[in-house]
Amino acid sequence: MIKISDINKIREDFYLLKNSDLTYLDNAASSLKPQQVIDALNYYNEKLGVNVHRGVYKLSYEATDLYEKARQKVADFIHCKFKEVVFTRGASSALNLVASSYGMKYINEGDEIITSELEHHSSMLPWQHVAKVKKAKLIYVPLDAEHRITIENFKKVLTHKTKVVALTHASNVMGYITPIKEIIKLAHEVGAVVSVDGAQSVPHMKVDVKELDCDFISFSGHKMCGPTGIGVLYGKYKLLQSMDPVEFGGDMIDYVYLQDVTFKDAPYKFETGTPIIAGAIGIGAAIDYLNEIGFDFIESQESKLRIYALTQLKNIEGLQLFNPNTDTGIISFNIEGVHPHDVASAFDQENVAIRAGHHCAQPLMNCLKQVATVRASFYFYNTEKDIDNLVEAIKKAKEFFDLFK
Amino acid sequence: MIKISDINKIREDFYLLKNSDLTYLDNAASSLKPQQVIDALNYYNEKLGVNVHRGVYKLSYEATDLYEKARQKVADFIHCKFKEVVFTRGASSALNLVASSYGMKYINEGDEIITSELEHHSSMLPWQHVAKVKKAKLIYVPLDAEHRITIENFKKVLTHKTKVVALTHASNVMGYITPIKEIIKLAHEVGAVVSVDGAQSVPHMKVDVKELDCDFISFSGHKMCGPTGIGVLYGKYKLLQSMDPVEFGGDMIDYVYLQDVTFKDAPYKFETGTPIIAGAIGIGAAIDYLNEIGFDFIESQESKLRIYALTQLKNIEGLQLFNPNTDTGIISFNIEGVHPHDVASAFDQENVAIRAGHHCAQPLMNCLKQVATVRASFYFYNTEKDIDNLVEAIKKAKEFFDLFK
Amino acid sequence: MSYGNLETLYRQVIMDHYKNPRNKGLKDGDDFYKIHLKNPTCGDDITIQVKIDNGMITDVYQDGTGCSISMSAASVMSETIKGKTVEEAFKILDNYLNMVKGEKFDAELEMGDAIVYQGVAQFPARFKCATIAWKALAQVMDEHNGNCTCDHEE
Amino acid sequence: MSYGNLETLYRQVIMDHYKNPRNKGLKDGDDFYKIHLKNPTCGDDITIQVKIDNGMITDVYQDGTGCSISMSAASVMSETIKGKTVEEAFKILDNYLNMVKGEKFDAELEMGDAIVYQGVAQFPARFKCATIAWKALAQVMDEHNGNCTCDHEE
Ligand SMILES: Cc1ncc(COP(=O)(O)O)c(C=O)c1O
Ligand SMILES: Cc1ncc(COP(=O)(O)O)c(C=O)c1O
Repeated sequence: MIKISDINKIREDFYLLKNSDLTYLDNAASSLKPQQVIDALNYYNEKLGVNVHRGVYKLSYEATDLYEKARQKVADFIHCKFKEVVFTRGASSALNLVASSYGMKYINEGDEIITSELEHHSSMLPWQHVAKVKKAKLIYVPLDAEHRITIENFKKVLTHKTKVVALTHASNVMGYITPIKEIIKLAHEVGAVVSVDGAQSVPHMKVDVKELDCDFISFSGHKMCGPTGIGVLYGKYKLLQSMDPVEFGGDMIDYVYLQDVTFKDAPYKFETGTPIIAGAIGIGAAIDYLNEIGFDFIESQESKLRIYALTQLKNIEGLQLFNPNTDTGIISFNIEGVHPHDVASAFDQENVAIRAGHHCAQPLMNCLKQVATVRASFYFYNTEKDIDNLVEAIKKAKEFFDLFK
Repeated sequence: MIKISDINKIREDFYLLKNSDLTYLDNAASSLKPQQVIDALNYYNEKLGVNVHRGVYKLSYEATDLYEKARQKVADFIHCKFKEVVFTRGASSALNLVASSYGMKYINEGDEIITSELEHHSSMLPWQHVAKVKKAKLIYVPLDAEHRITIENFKKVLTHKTKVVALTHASNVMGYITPIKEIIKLAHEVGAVVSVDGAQSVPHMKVDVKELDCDFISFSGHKMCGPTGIGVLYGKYKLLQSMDPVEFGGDMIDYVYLQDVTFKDAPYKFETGTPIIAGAIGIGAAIDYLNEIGFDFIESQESKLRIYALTQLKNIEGLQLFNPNTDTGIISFNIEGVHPHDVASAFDQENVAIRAGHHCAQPLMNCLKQVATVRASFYFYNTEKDIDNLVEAIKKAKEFFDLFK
Repeated sequence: MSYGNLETLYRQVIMDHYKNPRNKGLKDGDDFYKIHLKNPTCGDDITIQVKIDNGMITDVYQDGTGCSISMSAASVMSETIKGKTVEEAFKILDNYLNMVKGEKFDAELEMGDAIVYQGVAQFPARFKCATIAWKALAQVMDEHNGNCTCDHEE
Repeated sequence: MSYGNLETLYRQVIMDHYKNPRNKGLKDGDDFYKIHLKNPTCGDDITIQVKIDNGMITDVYQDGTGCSISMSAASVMSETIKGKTVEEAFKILDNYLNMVKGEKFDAELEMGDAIVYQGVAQFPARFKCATIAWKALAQVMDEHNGNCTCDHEE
């Protein structure tokens, strides 16, 4: 068991945390990658480097074994079956797969699809497209005064026409946790399937797909200590089996005839061509790493930092805090009269890395009446010192831009 | 300029070639990765590790710069414009993008699509799907007696109904080079667009897309010294601009409204979500590496090995050689009376890594009247010693299985 | 000449079964359970037919194409389990799978020629070849026992 | 307190133009070239209007929303190029782009307040902000010169 006092040992695993004075608070965009993950990638790239699945020689067998063991690690991590794990290029790709395969097959004219203005573009746009093509209705859960998805408001839009519910588990701008378990229960009562965007939840909390009973969940490696270019789609096996592949070619077929073809079972029918071998091994190593840290530590560290940060930020005059009741390590704000882009440059001078922009959530920016916000986001390797640096950077930026008032 | 005598220096760049007695002859499946590429991956993963495009801080800017410089490297490598390079998960994904975006938009009932039985499944199956959905005709160029695509036979199937020609540049089983430049010229005369499968050509010879005048070409990083999980679709810019995206979400949009959206220009509209950052940097480093080796060296080394190998293989009794006139470093054969899978296990005992199977080319297996073949495939780092080891392994396997006759 | 590990895999018994397969060829009649399995990657394609009377496997036939390991294993399997009860066959099956995986297995358990597949443990890439016929048997027996096999784990 | 590099980027002149933009607000009339450019990522959105008489830029207006660098640059650009010939404006434009990229540029060339954007070279992430108005100008002048801009390189 990792103890809070071990934080410095944890930081040793990350090159930049060990060797620079970077205050890294852009974790909702990408997390840093620990040495353990880099070692796993190097092992494959250096000592194996070969293709999988069809090689009879030892190296290829070992690569295949590592690739498929990574799938098992993912399955154990989110508590599903081996064959319910589809490797994709990332969360966006996974979310799109649900829409283009399940959605395009099962959504018909007049059907209703529920999403929200809190979504990342990658969660809602695939369904906007399905709705357009299929002449279905895309319906937005009204957000409450805080811009949260609530069960009450969800009930207002759920009807017997609802076929799909596509909602985020944790908002990448507001840091809110959606009451997704209850929503799933309600959706199932009307026979709708639920596609959960887990990009911001899976890295930060224990997500048990069987307990949630979600139909699909999508997430990315690069936000959970893994590499870029790999993500996961979990789907209930019966649903995956009922769906058609969207890419065709090598590795996903049984028999190919000149004018016809039969496909492998899921998950393989969705993994066309040479797989993302290093990426899968990398996300497997990231899961090993997170398991070693443990979600007890991760959650308590992030909640400690959240409280510490909010207490201070609330007291800074001229700071617009958009989510004072955030549930996670994501905090969105603006400095009055200063454009977020200018804030970001000022922070960069202090080596405080945050993100300024619309965070792929333009509809939410409209709700907040902002063109962009500054977002600071923590992970388990951040410390109170990082928060202090953030607060210092805010104060200094305010002071600096005040000079020109 | 690299000289042939430098081969041992080249082999030092590859961990397995330097540190083991592996005879690696499965390059058509995946090439090994040199230290230079691994270093580039490690640089990003260790020293940066952050997301691109929307970060104002230095690290993110550097990552963005490396990512986009990799695109420029690809553009220079195949001689096209920066914005004509779309990064994909691999060649299969790129080939599918042409079919699902261009094909689904422009193919109509009764149109004809030309492909061949020499194709990799990833080249022909996407079009089989388009043909089915759009009620178009999928037409196969008759192969000649050697199982080659010839201009003469291509002319027999080209009509004014031909809208798309999807052909491989180099066969991954027979090693034949398609006379693609002439085919493209003929196809353009009837107004058809040509999607070239460059997975086996781009790693091995100088491919100049402007000189070929192809409309699309697809290839993978992992077959050209780069990492898995990255590939390239080149498309003429006008065609790319005319096509619709197939995945929707972050990073590929301009403006998002609740019921509508506008997209970025190509290539970005095809790169949804967090890009394959490490993968792109990796393929960029692979291109630097190949440029340093130079295609003069690569082509002369492979042709030397081909001649050396064929001379010996032709003289082994009981060896069925399927492509004695191969144009590249790909040789397909079987040992009479021994199943390819058994051959592969025997070779593996001698540390000779080859591939046994249908090589994702079942239609061609039917043409060859084989369920599977053994395939040996070379790259520039192979040596005559590797060929000797292959020949030895063949002889030994024959001898061994003869014991049971 | 030394062929190394190859000799532990390709035993005379195996190659005999490959050249002279037992119980080869399918029979007519719907009193058989019949399962068809395939591994398109390498072209393995196997059908097995099993008759079960009163919990006793009374008849087995097999047919297909593939490499020496998969074809011989089908032949060996057919001989080994004929005359066994379903329960006994499950025991042999489990023991066989453990053996070829290289895990702990009961070397005392009577399993006929199947014991010579021990060498497969050193050729993990051939595990699928050595087990495809046995996996077909598992499906037959699951079906007989009334367990759904439609959602069978790999 | 030291603000380090920040002071080389945010010069008083720049912030003046940000707070008090020159030539702000669009005019009616179709004797203007008009270009609208945007960077949705950060919300920058700029329209410029340019009147060109006999190869001379006689009038410039600009409007939009964005950060201090992009907004001030639009204002500075409008002042700098008014009264210049298209040829002169192209020279200034090229010089400006070289300067903010951190490449060699002609420090002697008269370019008004635009010279204070030198600090951008140390903030490559802000290059787009500093150039969006100038890129709009480039498109206007290309159009005026009869060069197609529909396929304009980034
Ligand atoms: C909530 C949410 N959903 C989806 C995504 C898309 O993930 P990716 O960019 O890795 O595809 C992100 C991250 O960018 C996100 O924060
Ligand atoms: C000719 C050919 N086309 C396409 C592919 C598909 O490439 P990938 O598996 O990297 O997607 C391959 C390799 O497998 C190939 O050899």
